[in-house]
Amino acid sequence: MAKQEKAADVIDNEGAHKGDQMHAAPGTFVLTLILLLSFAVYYFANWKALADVWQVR
Amino acid sequence: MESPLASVAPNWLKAPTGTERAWIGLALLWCVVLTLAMPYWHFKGKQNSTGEAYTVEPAKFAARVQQFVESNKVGEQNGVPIVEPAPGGDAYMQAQMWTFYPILQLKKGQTYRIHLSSLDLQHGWSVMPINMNFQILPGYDHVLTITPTTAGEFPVICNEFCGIGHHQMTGKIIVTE
Amino acid sequence: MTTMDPTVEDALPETAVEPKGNHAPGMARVCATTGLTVDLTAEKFIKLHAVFAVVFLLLGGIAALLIAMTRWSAVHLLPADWYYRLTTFHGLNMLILWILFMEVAILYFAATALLKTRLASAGLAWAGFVLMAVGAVTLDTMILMGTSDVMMTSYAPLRAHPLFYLSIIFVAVGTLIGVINFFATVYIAKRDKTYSGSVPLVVFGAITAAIIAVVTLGHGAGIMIPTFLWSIEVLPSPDPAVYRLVWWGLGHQSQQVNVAAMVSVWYLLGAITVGAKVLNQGVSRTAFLLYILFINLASAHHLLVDPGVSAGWKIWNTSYAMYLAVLASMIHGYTVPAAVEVALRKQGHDKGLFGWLGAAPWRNPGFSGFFLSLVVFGFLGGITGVTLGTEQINIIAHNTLRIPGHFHTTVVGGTTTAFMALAYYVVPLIFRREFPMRAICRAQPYVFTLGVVILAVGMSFAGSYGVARRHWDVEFTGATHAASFDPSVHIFLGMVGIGGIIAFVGLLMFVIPTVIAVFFGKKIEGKMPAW
Amino acid sequence: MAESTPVTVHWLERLLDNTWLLLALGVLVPAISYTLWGLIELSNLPSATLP
Repeated sequence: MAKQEKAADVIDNEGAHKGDQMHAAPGTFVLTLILLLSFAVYYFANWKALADVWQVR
Repeated sequence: MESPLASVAPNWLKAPTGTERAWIGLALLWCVVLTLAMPYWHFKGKQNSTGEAYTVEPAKFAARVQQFVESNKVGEQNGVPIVEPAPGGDAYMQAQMWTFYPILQLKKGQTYRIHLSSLDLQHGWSVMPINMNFQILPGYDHVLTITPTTAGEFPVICNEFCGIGHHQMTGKIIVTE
Repeated sequence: MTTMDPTVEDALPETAVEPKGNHAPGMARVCATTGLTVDLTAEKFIKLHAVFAVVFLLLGGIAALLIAMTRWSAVHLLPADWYYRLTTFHGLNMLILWILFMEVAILYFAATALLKTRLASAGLAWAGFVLMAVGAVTLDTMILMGTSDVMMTSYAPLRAHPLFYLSIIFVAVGTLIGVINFFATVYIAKRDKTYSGSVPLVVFGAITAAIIAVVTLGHGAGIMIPTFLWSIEVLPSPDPAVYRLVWWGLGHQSQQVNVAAMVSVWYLLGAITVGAKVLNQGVSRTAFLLYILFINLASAHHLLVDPGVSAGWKIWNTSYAMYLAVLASMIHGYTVPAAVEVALRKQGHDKGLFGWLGAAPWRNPGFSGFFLSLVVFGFLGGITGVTLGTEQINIIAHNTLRIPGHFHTTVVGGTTTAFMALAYYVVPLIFRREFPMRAICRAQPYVFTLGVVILAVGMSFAGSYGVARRHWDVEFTGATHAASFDPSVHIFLGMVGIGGIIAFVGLLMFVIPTVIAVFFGKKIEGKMPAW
Repeated sequence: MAESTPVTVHWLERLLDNTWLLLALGVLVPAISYTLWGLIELSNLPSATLP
């Protein structure tokens, strides 16, 4: 069972080289871009709907 | 990289890199757009909720509504007076369990200062079918400077729970060409 | 499904044979599955709070089904008084009781197990729990007796029975005591040096939730105490505008506690289901900091079309100070799935853009519930929330069904789904009982999410035609002036009904196996069986 | 706070490690921006002139 070593690994590596290697998450990046696009579409569609109602201050 | 369940040795603060950095930049940019949108609309847009309001005693407001009805009444529908305020002038509507009073008759394209208040509980002022919604509180004269841009008959419904007859609380605005 | 269960392979920070930390002898055990040290006192209170939480979830769920069957205009099941009564009941059981009991359990877990410390005070834990439980039971009793049909918001001068307010004060103070116990536990862990360096990210998220909870409960006490005194005719009626302002400091911020707790649970479940690591501590923690500082301003979302507060106040506060809390959510919305992606790619699922997604353990309800929660919260809850909370756009949304359409995707599709996913690990690891009916458990997150999404989309579309929330009759039968909606709203209200049924089935698929597991499940002696 | 961490630690990291300062800030910011500002506006409303 490799658990012991792996756990030890995590602890030993603390401070050694964390954060300095780039992580690659291209799939997530594409997903978040889709989120941003849907966000913008929904948001501006609502401004458009608002512009169609009576004027009020 | 640590597990989110593990404590972390000092000096872990590092600038983001790669796609993470790119995403934070994009998200920040989007937040700037969101931030600018509301002030922009406040000055350039035609639909704003500025919250203009005054404190008012319910009895005094009711008396003012009665005076408004008597001097501007033009008809009656379902036992409720139809009242036509002068274009550009003040109009009053009171909410009370479970009616809106009176019916307002407005002219399309004219601007009115509509005063809303309640004699008892909180109510909602929701104009159908254009779906504009405002809050009415007892003790507060909520002033909406409104310009109807479409003509027709517009039911007003209450959309704030105000007791068991809440779903029967309706009123009306008539907009003439 | 991956054949390996990372719970036992890769995810955990540390393993121990003997309990680690500052526990008295015999007061802690080592979890055979995770290697974490579990404080036995904390464990007892985690169990108590979790069991109560699930009871209130079930009660709120039964009310939800009946409400949905009433809003479905073709069925229109309940009479008006019971519709309003159960809407009050549903809101308080779901948004306050289920969530707060679960959150105290999460706080106790995060502080003790992840910081390897004992719980600060069993006495405080008892006091908090008893206050919460007495308050909750009294609250539900008062509502069902028909004395307090005032909605969750109980907007003054609408008046409920004095015990209604008193029981909410009990729940709030009890929760606050639990939160104080959490902070005391964090304090003694640091004092006793049971961990080194900075607290784990999940604990940091829990601290964020606890800080927001302090703000929330302070506002709750601030408004509920004078309202209670009014109900027994000691004080005059609270000013309705002041009531709304301060009450929403409780009502909205309690849901921000959810957001922080849910994001922490995302990080936690990412770690224990696929071995996800923290990609950048600074980024994730700074995002939590933005929650701490700014997310509470969004209580203003409820006052955007109110009289009294100015446009400046509305714009500044509804934007969470220039949308910095939105930025925080967008950051978590990247870092959480990215951590999953990096972990799965490292395990060899490196094909193309989305090979890792295909290889994710979709049959593990702890993972699928977590990931569905993330997607529904982000794509539906977040987008609608920010849009509806835009000062001017709120004019076409305030108090329509668009509002519950939004928060059913955040609090139900997001938080509740995440907490259910968490339960698929809490029961085997804390209660040490095996889940029965595992096929039903595997399907549960999908069924529940499907139902919630259909329901919420139906609400949102009906609301965009002006259908009011908390409203019994879309036909306005007997009203002075006839009113009606576009006929298409009946289709959308039908979606509310059908989505409600599916979500309720999904709820039962969670509650029944969980209850059976907790009370009759096979005891787990060694490691928990992999999902 | 700084006892176990070297003085060179970035200020943001020290802030993020300081639970009590975070608690204070987390309470103060909404209390001032949302609650106090809102209450001041409500209490300064003029009373209505009803012609």
